Amino acid sequence: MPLAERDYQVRLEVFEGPLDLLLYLIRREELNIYDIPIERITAQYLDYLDMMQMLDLSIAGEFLVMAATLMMIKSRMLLPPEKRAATVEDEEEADPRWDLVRRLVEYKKFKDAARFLEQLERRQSDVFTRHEVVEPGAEVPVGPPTLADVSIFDLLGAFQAALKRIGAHEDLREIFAERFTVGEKIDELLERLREQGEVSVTRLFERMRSRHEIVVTFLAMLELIRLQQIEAVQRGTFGEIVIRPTADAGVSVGAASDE
Amino acid sequence: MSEAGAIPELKAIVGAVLFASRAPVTVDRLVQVFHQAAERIGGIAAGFAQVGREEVAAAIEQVRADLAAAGIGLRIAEVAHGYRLESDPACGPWVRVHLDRMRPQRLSPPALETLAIIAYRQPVTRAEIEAVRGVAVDQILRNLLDLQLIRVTGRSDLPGRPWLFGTTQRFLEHFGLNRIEDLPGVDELRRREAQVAAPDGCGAGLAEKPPAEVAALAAGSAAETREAMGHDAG
Amino acid sequence: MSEAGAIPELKAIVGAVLFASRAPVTVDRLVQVFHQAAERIGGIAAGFAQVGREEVAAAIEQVRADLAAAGIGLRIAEVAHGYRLESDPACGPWVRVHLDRMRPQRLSPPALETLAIIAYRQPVTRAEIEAVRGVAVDQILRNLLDLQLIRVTGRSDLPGRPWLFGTTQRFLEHFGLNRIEDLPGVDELRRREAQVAAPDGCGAGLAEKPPAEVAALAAGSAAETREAMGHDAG
Repeated sequence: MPLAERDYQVRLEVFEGPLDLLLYLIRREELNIYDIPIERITAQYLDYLDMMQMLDLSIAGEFLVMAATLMMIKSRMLLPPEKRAATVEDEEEADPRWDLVRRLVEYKKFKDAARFLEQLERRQSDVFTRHEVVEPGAEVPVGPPTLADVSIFDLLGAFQAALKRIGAHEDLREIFAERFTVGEKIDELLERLREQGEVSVTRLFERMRSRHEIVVTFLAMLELIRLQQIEAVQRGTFGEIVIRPTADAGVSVGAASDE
Repeated sequence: MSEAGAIPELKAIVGAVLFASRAPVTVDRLVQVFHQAAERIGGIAAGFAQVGREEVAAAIEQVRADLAAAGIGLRIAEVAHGYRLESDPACGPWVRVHLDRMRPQRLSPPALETLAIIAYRQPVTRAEIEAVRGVAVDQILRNLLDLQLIRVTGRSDLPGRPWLFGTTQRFLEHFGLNRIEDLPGVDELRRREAQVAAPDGCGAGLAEKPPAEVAALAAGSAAETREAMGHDAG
Repeated sequence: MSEAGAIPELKAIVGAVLFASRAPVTVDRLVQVFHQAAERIGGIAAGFAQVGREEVAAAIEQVRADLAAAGIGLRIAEVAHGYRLESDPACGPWVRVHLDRMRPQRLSPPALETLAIIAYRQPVTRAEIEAVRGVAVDQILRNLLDLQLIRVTGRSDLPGRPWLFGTTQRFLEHFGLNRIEDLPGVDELRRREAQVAAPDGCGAGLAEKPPAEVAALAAGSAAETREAMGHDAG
């Protein structure tokens, strides 16, 4: 379901991959990584893929490859174990999920290692050396555009919940009555954040009466995150997601960086 | 303090060199500085021609102790195989206000993951990183190269002779690590063949058994630092 | 020393800010930092909301006295209506020996040629460079990457998607160029290189007509060295 009219092209490069999405779903559903209910996870995975395609996010081809892999595993799971074992030489490989599990477990270890690096980085961000300000590269932006502490999948989760809610009682008349543009929503969001400081994403979507408005608002939000005007933070695992202006948003560039 | 021309103490020279240095300084380098200065300059510098590693190490410890006792917001840290004079993290919020840098510069989670893979698996090719992450890392590698957190260390013997990546000195400095071995679970994560033998063997990852360091960080300074920075207030 | 999260003393904050600051800091600026931090950050920073000029001035004096007593080669100087943390001039000779190593090394002729090809053809692949030079440039590229004179700028669409190389900010600094468009011929690069390597050697080829940038570079690096070493440099 592509967006009919595109007034504003949002180009959010997604640096997370299919393995991130699977780990996110496994964590959210509190599943055992060694015994993934493949049917359920595949359905959810495809839901997310649909959402990302609808939003026209630049998703990598790897997402589609993974979708095919999941469906293949699903079909092989339907075979009785004896038959499966016959097709594979190694007994241990009999479970069609095993290869995927191995990749997920390995990747998860590095995700944990990355969290350790993040803790170190956080600690170091309060440490200054004398040449800090004159180091070459001080002006270099810090890596790819970041979603701060929240992954794209957390945001999509909130988006999905909002769509589900509206699905139940969408007033068709409203859809035709109101047209929003991403540009307008960007202004509106910024204005609201100026007044309130921060806004819960759930609350933000709550007031909306149409699918169209939710989609456009979500795109506006992604764009502002990409431009590093706002950041999304989450209170605890799967806690409430709030958006707020970044600390240095709107600060004039070129202001004295040191005395 | 001493006038120019007076003979400074070993400790004072060590402190001054650490202060003026851009990168962390090793004991060996300091010994070398004393010897080179004695040779090239002579005069008062010749008095330190015989200085050895033990004396230099002791002087660093003295500077460290003196700074701690003085409580003037400075400290000596062991970083990237050397010693670095740096500001006390407790004073970070004010320094940041002064430098007008309210938001601490931080890497995105995908960048940190890529960096973790490189740190543990180095030297590693782009294809190996992508095999682990399951997604292209071109753009991220480019950014990390720009930030000088990683570098090309050579080329693999594999077909196409792909570049090999490794972490840099600046990586260690950025994360305040002394050596790459200080990363937790280095042995376990280093190579694929060594692990993932059986499902129950895989479970013993970092998440289940956090090294003391991780636990300490998570429980203590990280949370407090975050609070101190007003991370939630902004 | 205090852990992150603990409330630091006024004196420690003053010391840390002076240390991290590039230019001299005035008492008024320090007072402003305390007030801004209290306002923007709150929390523990709010405790210093009432700090005034007298307290800050007293804290600076304490830092000065502590440093003098410790004898660790550092001191507080009053410069340009402000205060600056600097190294003891008596330690200047050793600091100078240490910083000497930081001076850019001269590049070999093959490295200069490779660099010139990259500078003019960027973005350029290794294969293209080798086609021009007629010889493998692996090792040279690695060295140039290490020296941060070139960087990987992306990947080509050619088969095998080879890396593309380009020059860096440091390349411009090294050769005293303002923009890549100011690039002279290879011979000119060579002369500039000689100038960089021997700043006080009255640059051989540049004597006829020294470009303003090169002169500025020479003056700049001298000033930087002087700053790092305290007063008795130069």
